[in-house]
Amino acid sequence: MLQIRLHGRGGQGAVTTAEMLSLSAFLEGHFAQAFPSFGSERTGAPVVAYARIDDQEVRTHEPIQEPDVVLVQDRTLLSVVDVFSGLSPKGYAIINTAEAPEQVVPELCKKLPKGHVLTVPATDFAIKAMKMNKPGAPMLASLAAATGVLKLESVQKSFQTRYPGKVGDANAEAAALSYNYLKEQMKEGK
Amino acid sequence: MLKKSFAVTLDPATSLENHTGSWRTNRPVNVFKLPPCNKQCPAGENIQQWLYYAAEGDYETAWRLLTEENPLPACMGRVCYHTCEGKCNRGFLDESVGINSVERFLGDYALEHKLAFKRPTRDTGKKVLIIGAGPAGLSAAYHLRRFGHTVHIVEQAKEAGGMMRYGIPVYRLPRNVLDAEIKRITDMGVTIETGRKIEDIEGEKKKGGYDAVILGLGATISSNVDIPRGDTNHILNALKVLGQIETTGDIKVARRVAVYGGGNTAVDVARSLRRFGAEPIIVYRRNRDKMRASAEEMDAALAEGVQVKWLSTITGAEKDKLKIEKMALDANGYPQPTGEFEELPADAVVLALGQNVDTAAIDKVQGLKFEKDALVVDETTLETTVKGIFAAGDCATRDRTVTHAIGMGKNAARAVNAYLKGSVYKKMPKHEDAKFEDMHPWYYSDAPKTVRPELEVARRTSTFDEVQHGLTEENAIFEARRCLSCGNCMECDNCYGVCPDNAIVKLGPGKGYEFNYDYCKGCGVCAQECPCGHIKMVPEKI
Amino acid sequence: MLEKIKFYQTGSNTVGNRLLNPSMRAIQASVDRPNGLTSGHRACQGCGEALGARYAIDAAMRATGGQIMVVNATGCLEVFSTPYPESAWRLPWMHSLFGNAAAVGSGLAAAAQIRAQKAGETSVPRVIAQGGDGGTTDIGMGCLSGMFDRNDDVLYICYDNQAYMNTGVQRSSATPPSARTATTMPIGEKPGADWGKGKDVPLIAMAHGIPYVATATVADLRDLEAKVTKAMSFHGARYIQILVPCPLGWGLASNVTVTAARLAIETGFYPIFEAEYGKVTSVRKIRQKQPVTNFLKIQRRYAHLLKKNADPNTVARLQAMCDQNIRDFGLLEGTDPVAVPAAIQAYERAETI
Amino acid sequence: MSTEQIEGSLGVAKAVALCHPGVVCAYPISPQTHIVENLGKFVKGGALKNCDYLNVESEFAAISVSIGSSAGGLRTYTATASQGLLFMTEGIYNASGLGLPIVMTVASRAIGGPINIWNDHSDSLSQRDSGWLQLFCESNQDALDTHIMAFKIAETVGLPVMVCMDGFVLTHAFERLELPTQEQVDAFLPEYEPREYLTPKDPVSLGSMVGPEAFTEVRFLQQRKMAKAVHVIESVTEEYRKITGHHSGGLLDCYKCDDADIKLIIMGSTVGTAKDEVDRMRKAGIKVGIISLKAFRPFPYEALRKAIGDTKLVVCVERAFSFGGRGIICPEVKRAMEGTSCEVKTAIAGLGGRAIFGTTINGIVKAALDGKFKDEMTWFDIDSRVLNSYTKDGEGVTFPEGPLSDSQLKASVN
Repeated sequence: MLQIRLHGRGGQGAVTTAEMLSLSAFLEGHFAQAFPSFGSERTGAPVVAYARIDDQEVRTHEPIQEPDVVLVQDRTLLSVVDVFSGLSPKGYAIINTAEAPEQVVPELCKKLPKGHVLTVPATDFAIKAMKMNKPGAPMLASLAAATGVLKLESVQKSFQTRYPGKVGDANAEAAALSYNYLKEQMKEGK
Repeated sequence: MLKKSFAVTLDPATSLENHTGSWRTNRPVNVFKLPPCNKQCPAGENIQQWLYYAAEGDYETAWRLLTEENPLPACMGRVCYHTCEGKCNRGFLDESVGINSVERFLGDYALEHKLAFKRPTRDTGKKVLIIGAGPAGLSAAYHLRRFGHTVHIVEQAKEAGGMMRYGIPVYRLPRNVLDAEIKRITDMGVTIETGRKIEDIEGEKKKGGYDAVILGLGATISSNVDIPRGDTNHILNALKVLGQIETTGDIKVARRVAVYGGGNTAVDVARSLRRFGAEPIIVYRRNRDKMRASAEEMDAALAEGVQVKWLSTITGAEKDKLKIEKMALDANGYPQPTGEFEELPADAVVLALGQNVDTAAIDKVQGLKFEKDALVVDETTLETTVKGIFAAGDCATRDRTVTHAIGMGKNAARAVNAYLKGSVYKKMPKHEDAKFEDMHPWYYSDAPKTVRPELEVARRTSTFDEVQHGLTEENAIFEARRCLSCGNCMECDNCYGVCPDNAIVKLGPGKGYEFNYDYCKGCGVCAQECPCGHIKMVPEKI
Repeated sequence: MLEKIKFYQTGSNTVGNRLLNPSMRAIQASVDRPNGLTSGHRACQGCGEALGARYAIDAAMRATGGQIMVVNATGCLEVFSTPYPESAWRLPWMHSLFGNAAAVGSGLAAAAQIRAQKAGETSVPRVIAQGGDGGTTDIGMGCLSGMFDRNDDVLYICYDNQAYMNTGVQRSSATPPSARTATTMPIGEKPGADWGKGKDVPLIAMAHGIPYVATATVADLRDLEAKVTKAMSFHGARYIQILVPCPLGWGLASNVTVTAARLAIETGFYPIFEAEYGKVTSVRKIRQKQPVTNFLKIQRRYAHLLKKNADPNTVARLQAMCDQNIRDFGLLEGTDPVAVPAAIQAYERAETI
Repeated sequence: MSTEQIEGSLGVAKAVALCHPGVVCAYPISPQTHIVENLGKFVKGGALKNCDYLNVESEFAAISVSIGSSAGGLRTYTATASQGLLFMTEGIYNASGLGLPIVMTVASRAIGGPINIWNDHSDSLSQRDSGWLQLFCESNQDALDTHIMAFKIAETVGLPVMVCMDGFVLTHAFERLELPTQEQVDAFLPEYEPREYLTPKDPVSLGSMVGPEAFTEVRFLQQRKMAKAVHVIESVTEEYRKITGHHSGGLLDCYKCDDADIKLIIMGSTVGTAKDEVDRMRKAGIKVGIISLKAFRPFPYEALRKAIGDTKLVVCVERAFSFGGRGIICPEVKRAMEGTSCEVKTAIAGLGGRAIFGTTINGIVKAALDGKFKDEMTWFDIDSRVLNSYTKDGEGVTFPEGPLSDSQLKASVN
């Protein structure tokens, strides 16, 4: 079972990202689960969402304390929330930023295996493709690129299923930008 | 079918099992009260009841109910002084109901539609002699005939009608109306023999084989008073004047005529003379308040130009003037001489000071008591002091109006009927009075203003001037609908509607209502909201 | 509203009036009237509510050919009409709670509509929700307002007897000032119900802009029936408030229920009017104007106002309240209502603060 | 049968829509909102035909409208939670008293104050005596299926049903759900034929006042319906499982109970979390089983007694309790086990949204096996630091690190 924790701010679609994550996994024939940390937070406040992917029925409903992957949709959270709490020593962290991981989370880079801390300018891709700060699709695409647990096509299809038409296509485009960016980065071995 | 859950779901109208009548400590009952008009009517007419049908436009039924009591509605609708209207409870609301005008309308309606009285279904074989074909005699004859008796009237005058013909001016009672209503009585089989004066009452009874006699002699002799006078001044009596007008259709007395008296006859004379161009002035000892004449008649007379000299007695008469003494009313309302005198220009005087009974025939009957200008009669049976001889009308009362005479005639007929059957006539006990306080006047609509003035005119024309038309049907029905139905049901459905327990059963048109004591809780809303005061709450017996 | 009737002895003031053509007589005059609320119910002697309910329901049944279903709030009417094992109703009727009749009515109306729709029936039974003033103006206000808001096809009838009679005469927001109730006793410096309090629910209903609002009393049957009939000609939320005097609560002799209601009209104490889409469209004029004391003096709930040592100002204040109604609603012949009548005691509120 | 990855609320909404309710009526309260929002969308968009969706002004109105429409002969659905359920309370009791087969989702949530929007069972269990059937769901698939079964159970028994699903934890979770086809549902759930309803065609008076002369009998008959409901739940579940192949519903469900030394009795979404933990504990040699209690009302005394069998230790993991009393499930279980030597305890956990982790379950089981459940009721996952921050300064009372037993609580006030 793969457990993913998403951190974001209200209004950025973290919960939707988790949902799309589970949908992408579902489309690939996995069992998946996504749920928000249920709060009464309003726009702008830090929010957390969870997702699980497994090859059998996901029965547990506990919040994820020891994630395999942490997705940070907004780097400004790094100084406010202990986003990497409980992160598996073999886990992954993907942060939405244009800066290099070593510059953003040097400590973490030391803890995790090489290449497990990634940064991606997801917001830039989102704004480029959608004119909106909804970094969910590029973030999931980067997860796909980084871990291979999902295919880019599944991520794209999940958004296109949920938002048929222009919005879905724009998300798919942003996802592709992010996916290709990260693949490129990984090729370069950065 | 629904699967109803126990107790929570109930079938409709199951409450009918619950007889809430057991809650009652007072029960409503229908009371039948005597309306003031009926109570007042000297002819005993059931006015309210015939108005009820007239209000519905069922004139024939109304007329038939009316003529249960009074066979001369067209005449009465013209000449009755309708004291009933003075007692009408509607007077407390706005103005009393124009009963008389509706009566006239019904009478005229019957004439126009040639409605006839029903002949008796069987003859009793009993014979009754009636002396006098005035209103009392005609009324008695009619009622006796209805009972199936054979009736013969002997009248001394040339024609039947009595005072209706020889005392009441034609402008108040056209003779064709009178003739028609008399004919309707004779059509029932009553025979009238005119122009014969009976001198020997008992002999006539024996000779004719009559089982009973009713005296309807009237009061045919004008009262006289001694006025010192010069040779040339005319002093006439009222009956003579009116009689001459009736028989010749004309009279010439003088230009300036003083009519002396304060009764209806004085007014009739004055108004009649006015119609022949005279300038009559009524001289009366007392004032308007004390005047016996009908106020409406008096109003009409004044409107027509008749003058009045109040509080005056004539103490002397000369060729062209009268000597008048002024009077003053004492504490009891009686006129007292003041010693002040004045002169009144007048060419003639007509005495209208009342009438007396012609006692010539009466005096000959052994034991027939006559006191204070009237035959002594039993109050209920109107039987005189001689067995088998009854009396009605002016000869047996001081209350000398046509209406009264008609009522007495009816009573005498009933008493005679009882007498012929070997029993004694008893009057039915009367219902309690229908008082205005017992009613709920809010419910009665106001008469629309647009119709009202029309009605006023109509009401006046009905009693005043024959030259004018009577009530139109519209006005008659309107007037009838003004009746409050005091003390008796008019089927307004109020009780049926306002009962919170649906405990009143409506029986259908003409049948009224019934209390369903199974459910009536005795709240009394029906009694409170009955416009007529027809429902009374009485304590339940414990 | 009513056809102008020529002079017919009692005109349309009585229930039947045999002189009128049957079609012009009240529904209550008919021998085959529905009697929706029938005999054997356990209302007090002279109950105004029992009377008002039968009047209104019968009129609605007549208007719809019997296609009426009723939801009843808790209260006297409910208690006295359906104690197990006997129901006094002849039509489909239900009782749920005290404060929810309007909402249950909404649900029932929706059910009737959908059932008819599914069955392909064109005739849809109509719904009346009804309750006393407590169940309407107080505890039921939320549901009532919600039903108005949604413009659900429900006629709500409030039988207003101006206090909680079922529980023993406590004050409601429909209790008039100075009236004695068990919770506003005629003692102390300000005896009876407070001034400057209370709700004018007909005006509140009008403010919802619903198709039809009317007031009526048991003293003018023809007016009441015409209003119910008219209400049934509209679809959407409708509100009729009927003054139903309560012998127990008002301290009336059991026989003067209708008379008391009549005096409430004739004094201007209870303005009778109708409104469509928030605007007053007609007013029942006073026939014979009377001073408010004539209304007060037959009720023990006001006895303290007419005692020897009573403050005469209170009666004057009540008279002023009536006069205000008369002016605002144009209750006298030849006068017109103002555009927005003031809510009951609006002026008093300014003074009592 | 279609399989979708959707939010639990949407799954329930789709399940309800498959049942073709005539009226859906609700008032917004978290975490129930997504269900009715979706139903509103189905009605407005025409996907759900012959259905009226009413936006009402309160939960009190929502239950009242539901009472009206159910009494009017329509299949009726509503949903609420927490304060909303309490605001409905008067109508809740009324609906069952009138025997109206309304189906209502309770997206279980704590009751304030202090106001708390998160999941526990204090709202639904507050309605324990309301005369409604109360069915708890352990997963969204269970919730979806239970709603469909609920209509059939309600209409067969003539009582309303509360389908209790944990707020947020289930309602807001996206999971793989299998939806039966319309044909399957139609075969399972026929067109609604009301037992009694208001119609001018057969006028009745519904909701009479019943006095002392018959009230006990009315109640007895209502209790009899509950007794019948035990059988109906079983038979309806069996039928539904046969048609869909889903393993949902039932009075209760056992997980690895056969050889268990200790059994946990759990209601709701915690069951799934506990199952994973049980698997882990089993690997460690601890023989623990789970009884997922699905029907709380009617309470399946016999089925439970059978499910517990001769196990000597039972812990009820309870997400609500009775103030001044103890657990709410525990005494019922004790009744079921009366006359046996089975020990039944309560572990209080997961109040007001405090998450129940696998570790929580693990701790409960170990504490039980270690004989640490001295009292009937023990507070698990309680944070002594938070308590002490209040009681230490004020009263000089400090609590040791949790769990805290009932006797510790009592001792602290002596």
